[in-house]
Amino acid sequence: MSNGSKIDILTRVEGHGSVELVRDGGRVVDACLHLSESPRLFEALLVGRRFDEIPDIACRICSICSTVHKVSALQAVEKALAVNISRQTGLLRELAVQGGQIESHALHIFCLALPDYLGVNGIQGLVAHEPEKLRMGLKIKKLGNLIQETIGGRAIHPFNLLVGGVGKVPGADQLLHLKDQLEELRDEVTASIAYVSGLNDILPPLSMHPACAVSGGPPLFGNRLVTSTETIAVNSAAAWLDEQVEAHTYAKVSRFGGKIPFLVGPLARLTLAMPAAYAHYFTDTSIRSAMKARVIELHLAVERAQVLVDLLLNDGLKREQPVVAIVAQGEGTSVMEAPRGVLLHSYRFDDRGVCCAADIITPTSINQGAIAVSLKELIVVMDGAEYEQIRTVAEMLVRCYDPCISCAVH
Amino acid sequence: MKKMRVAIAGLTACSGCQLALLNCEDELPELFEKFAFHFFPMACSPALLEGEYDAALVEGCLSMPHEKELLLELRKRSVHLIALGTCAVWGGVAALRNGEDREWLRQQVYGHNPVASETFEPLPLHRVVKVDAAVTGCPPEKEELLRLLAGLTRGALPVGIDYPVCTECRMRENLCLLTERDMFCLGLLTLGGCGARCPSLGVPCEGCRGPVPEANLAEALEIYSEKGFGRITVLDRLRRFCPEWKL
Amino acid sequence: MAPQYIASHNLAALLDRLRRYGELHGPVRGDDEVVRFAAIAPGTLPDLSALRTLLPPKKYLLHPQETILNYTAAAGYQMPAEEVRPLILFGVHPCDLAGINYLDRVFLGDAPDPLYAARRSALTLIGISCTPDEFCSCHISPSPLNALTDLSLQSLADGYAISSGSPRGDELLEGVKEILEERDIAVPEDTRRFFGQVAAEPLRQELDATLPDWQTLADACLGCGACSICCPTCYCFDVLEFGGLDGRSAVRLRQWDNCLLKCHAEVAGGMSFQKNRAERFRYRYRHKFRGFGPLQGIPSCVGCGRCRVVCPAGLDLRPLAERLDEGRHEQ
Amino acid sequence: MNNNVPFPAVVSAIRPLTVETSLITLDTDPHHPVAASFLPGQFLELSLPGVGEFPVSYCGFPSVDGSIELCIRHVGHVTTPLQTAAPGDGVGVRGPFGHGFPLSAYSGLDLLLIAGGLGMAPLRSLLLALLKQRGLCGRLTLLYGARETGALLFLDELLEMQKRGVIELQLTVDRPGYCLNGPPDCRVAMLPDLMDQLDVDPGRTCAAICGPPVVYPLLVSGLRLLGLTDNRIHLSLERRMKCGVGRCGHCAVGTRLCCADGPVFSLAELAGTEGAIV
Ligand SMILES: Cc1cc2nc3c(=O)[nH]c(=O)nc-3n(C[C@H](O)[C@H](O)[C@H](O)COP(=O)(O)OP(=O)(O)OC[C@H]3O[C@@H](n4cnc5c(N)ncnc54)[C@H](O)[C@@H]3O)c2cc1C
Ligand code: SF4
Ligand code: SF4
Ligand code: SF4
Repeated sequence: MSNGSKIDILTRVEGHGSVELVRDGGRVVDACLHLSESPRLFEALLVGRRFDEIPDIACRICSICSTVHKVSALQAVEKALAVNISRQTGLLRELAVQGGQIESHALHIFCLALPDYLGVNGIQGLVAHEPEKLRMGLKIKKLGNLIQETIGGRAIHPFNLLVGGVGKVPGADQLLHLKDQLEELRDEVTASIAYVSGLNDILPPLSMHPACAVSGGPPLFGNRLVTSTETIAVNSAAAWLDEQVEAHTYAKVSRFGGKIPFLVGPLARLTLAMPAAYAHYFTDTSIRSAMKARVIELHLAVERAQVLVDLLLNDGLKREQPVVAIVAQGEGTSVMEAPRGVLLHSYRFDDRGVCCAADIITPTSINQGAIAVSLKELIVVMDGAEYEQIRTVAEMLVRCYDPCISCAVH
Repeated sequence: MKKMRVAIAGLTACSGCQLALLNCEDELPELFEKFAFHFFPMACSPALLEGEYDAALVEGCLSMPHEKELLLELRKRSVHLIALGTCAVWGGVAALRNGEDREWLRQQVYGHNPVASETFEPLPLHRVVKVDAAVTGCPPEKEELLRLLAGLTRGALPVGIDYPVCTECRMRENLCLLTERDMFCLGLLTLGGCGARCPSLGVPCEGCRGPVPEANLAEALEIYSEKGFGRITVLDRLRRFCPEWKL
Repeated sequence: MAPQYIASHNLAALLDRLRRYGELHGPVRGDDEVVRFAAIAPGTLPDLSALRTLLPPKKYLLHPQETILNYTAAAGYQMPAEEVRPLILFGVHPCDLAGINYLDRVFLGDAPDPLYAARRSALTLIGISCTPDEFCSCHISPSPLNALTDLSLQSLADGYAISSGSPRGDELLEGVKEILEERDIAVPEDTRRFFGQVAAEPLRQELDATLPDWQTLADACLGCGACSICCPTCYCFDVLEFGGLDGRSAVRLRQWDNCLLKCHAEVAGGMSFQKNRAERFRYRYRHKFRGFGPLQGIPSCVGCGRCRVVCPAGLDLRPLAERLDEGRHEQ
Repeated sequence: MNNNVPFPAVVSAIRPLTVETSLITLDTDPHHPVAASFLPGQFLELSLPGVGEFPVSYCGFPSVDGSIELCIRHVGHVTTPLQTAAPGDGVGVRGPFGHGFPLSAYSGLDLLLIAGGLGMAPLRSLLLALLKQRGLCGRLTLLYGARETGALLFLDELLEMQKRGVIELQLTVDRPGYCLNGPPDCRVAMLPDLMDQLDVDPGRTCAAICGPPVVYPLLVSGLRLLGLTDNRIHLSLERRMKCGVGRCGHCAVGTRLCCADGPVFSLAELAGTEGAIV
């Protein structure tokens, strides 16, 4: 076999990327990750736009995470302009974000990743071999979308979430419908924890990366980053994440102390704050356990959504006009948890409320360093295995990180 | 019946149009039974461009040389090439600052490191290949995608829409946000088909479906300016989704 | 029969009794201040102060979009089995009643449209008098259209004169008689007087294409269609068919269309018989004020004023109509 | 008869006539008026399930066996998928609609038929009808023009009629095209030019025209020059149609409706109607 490398397009991930396996004779000696998404230059696009346009544009970074991008951007804008939202708006947003979490995790688990565990080639394989599991997954996914749509007006690029509030407050009947749907699917979601954690793992355990997550607010929300050793306040988060441009990737790179790649996302969130009830599912917390973390988070999200719906219903839904922002110079940063991990939006506005600087840091760009390291380790662990086998496992490994490359290269 | 061979590809975009299809949860199993998605990297492995396609659905605009190659390849192999979503049809959000120095924009993000220096000003698909049909929207409506696919199985392409968002907004008997509330609603100039999604919830149309045919920009500008929105503001807004709006 | 009287404070009781005859709808003011024909919730009163609803009652007879046929490979095309329930429209103004009369002439003509016919026969109309505002033109020119009702209410100082206009109305009156009073009342001249009158002279058929007005109107028109959507007598429709994914089923829809849209007269290949908006405006004018086919010569503008109210550009065909009608003698 | 619901019919044959035109034969209930009782110039609404419906002229003659001939140009949303229809495919038909050519008015007179392009379809129906009742009128002359020789429809049939001496035929094309064995005596000229060399007796001649709208003004002035009066000139108009029964509001010609009052009008009826002949 010739020397050289072969690039395979990554499939069943969001966005465009590839894994390059470098061969020397018959052996695979190296593996590299390429994020080949076309940059849209969002940070540059946003400059010059009025504050109320920022969330509408920024959510177009990514469809799967559009709700959380929108909410992040709203939070950053509101911070910059000192807008205080009502409790109802906060709860509604939180519910929408949980809806996004449910949709994204269900999509990943039941449509994109499950085929790896069942040895089929994608949704078409599931339709042929596991139609019932697929249908169940789709039901859960649909629920996530229903939540996002109920609050945001649309499952993708929700438009009903505005600076200072929401356009139309959903009706009690709509929330009661959500309540029923959540109740109806709760058992299935619980059952899927057992199903997913019982799936046969093909991946070897690999070294763990230091974890980082948002903390200090309701689930997925907060005002600081935490690692096992540090706490970073939101205003220093961007500096701490210290994104660097590197020649080999369109996505900027963050490393611990400039050197060590780290992990964000479901597994990082759970390792940093493991609910005791779920601890027994984790025999190891290397990246191959990410599927389990995701299904557990799916469960947590459904539970949290139920709580939120009840809170809203108990409070009684009120017609509210969005809080009017007073245009002023200002700067605001928001950190929160997207399905794939830490998401930061930061904006500066001039005295006309026009954006003069934007910074967006996304989970997959943070994770790309960890993915690259894991890939290299995998090659060592699997040394001697067939090229095809390595290829399959390498792709599966990347999928464990559920990369969202549109976000990473935005 | 023989399955139709369909390719679904994404160029410079957010994957939202593809996700809109994957969001057809109720119909998804049936879709995968009716269609052979031979090239659909987002949902199927492996992603190999092989043989011919009855249709290629392409999301996103073009901003990189490799995308041009992929698009030309898809055009060559497909009976119908369909532009999926606002980016593919009009340019979309990525084309927001078209007309400005691309290299300067790139440097705002990547500094002097020459990363992604091959990027060029985002183009809608029709600027490079012949497009047989278009489904606009950011994202498109699920219903439109399903109708498109159902039509393709019968050899039919979708019938174009020629009315603005206002038409559907009025049919839904909504309060007019522009005339009654002086809000900055772009429904007058924007292609309909979304059922006036946004104004129906009291949120002004942001123009996500691109220009309606025969848009009367001159008169609209008059009306907007009466409401306090100047020409530059209006054009800036319109260009959020379609860079080709001109005075 | 002499008009009967119902006191204002008995209105709620009247509505409750009417509910026994069908679903009761009337003008209702929404949270957003828009007045629409909608179900009158028990215990509430309709908004009788509003001069016009946003959409006219035609929405009940021709839905903005509706399925007219279902197709299955096994059964072919079939009309949808729509269950039409009795509907009572309360508080309909004379212009809207005349509008329904026009639609009746179009859809209940030689070969009645089955959907329309079914809904129409389930519809009970309860009219109410009103006072025109500056947008109305019902009181300006005579119209051969009739403002027919089953029951009609005439506002008086502290109540309404109520009278029947049909056997169904008689039945309703009978059913509510315990809350009616026999009173000797002088009914003020009502605003219906211009309906049901034939113009003395026929209208000139031809429209001068060179009038600058067409271009002036076209230049300001945004093509949004608000005018015809909100018009009580605009009924142009488009027909769309969508196949199911299964390959064996389909639905055929009809949807309100609008002669100011680009496609309205376009034929295959892109050729259009109304190429530009000025020509389309003339088409609209011709339809509104001259009538097509069997309704040629019957102007269908009932003067409700909605098109002027809703047009974002403030366009108005009335002054043109008045000018062109003055020319009728020159024919 | 309920003309709102398409009546089932089956494609029994589909024969390509040119690259973009086919002769489609449908099979339906022989007793249904859509097949049994129509006049040349009338039309029906043809439904392709799951795609849509469109108006199309009858191209044949009423049959006793329930077959309907249609000549269809595959140009748009519904007509294009129809090109790949196969015998046995189910379709729907509604009709007959509109007013056809006034056959009785032709009694005893000479008839001049002028067809442009696809306009041959309804005129073929008229020709077949007139040939069935050969004694009805006198001379039958057909002027027929198409874009190029390859686009001339029903050429074999027409040449055959010419050979049998039942019609006088004059053909023209806009450009010669690539057809090596073009029809004999085919001119390269615009359709109205054929009228230069006509010898007709205006006092006893009626004209029936169907063609693309652009040729109508020239044809009409040509016929008037020949001395024909407006009430003896009949033309079939085309407008966008959605229902066929005078309701959808798309097909008005002046204040008349093309579907219900036409599509065949006499020029006299259209006098002064703006936009009728464009
Ligand atoms: C009285 C009459 C007779 C006709 N006879 C024939 C014939 O014999 N053979 C033939 O090939 N064509 C005929 N046509 C034209 C034919 O109806 C159009 O080519 C056809 O409607 C195109 O439909 P489409 O959906 O494929 O095209 P699209 O361009 O996609 O049209 C969309 C819709 O527009 C309407 N429409 C488009 N073009 C026309 C048109 N020219 N006339 C009326 N409505 C139109 C139809 O409702 C159609 O469904 C006739 C038209 C009329 C009015
Ligand atoms: S709210 Fe917007 S879309 Fe609706 S009618 Fe008014 S301008 Fe048009
Ligand atoms: S209303 Fe406007 S912004 Fe909203 S979905 Fe429709 S076109 Fe897009
Ligand atoms: S409402 Fe006004 S702008 Fe809209 S179509 Fe009618 S005339 Fe034109």
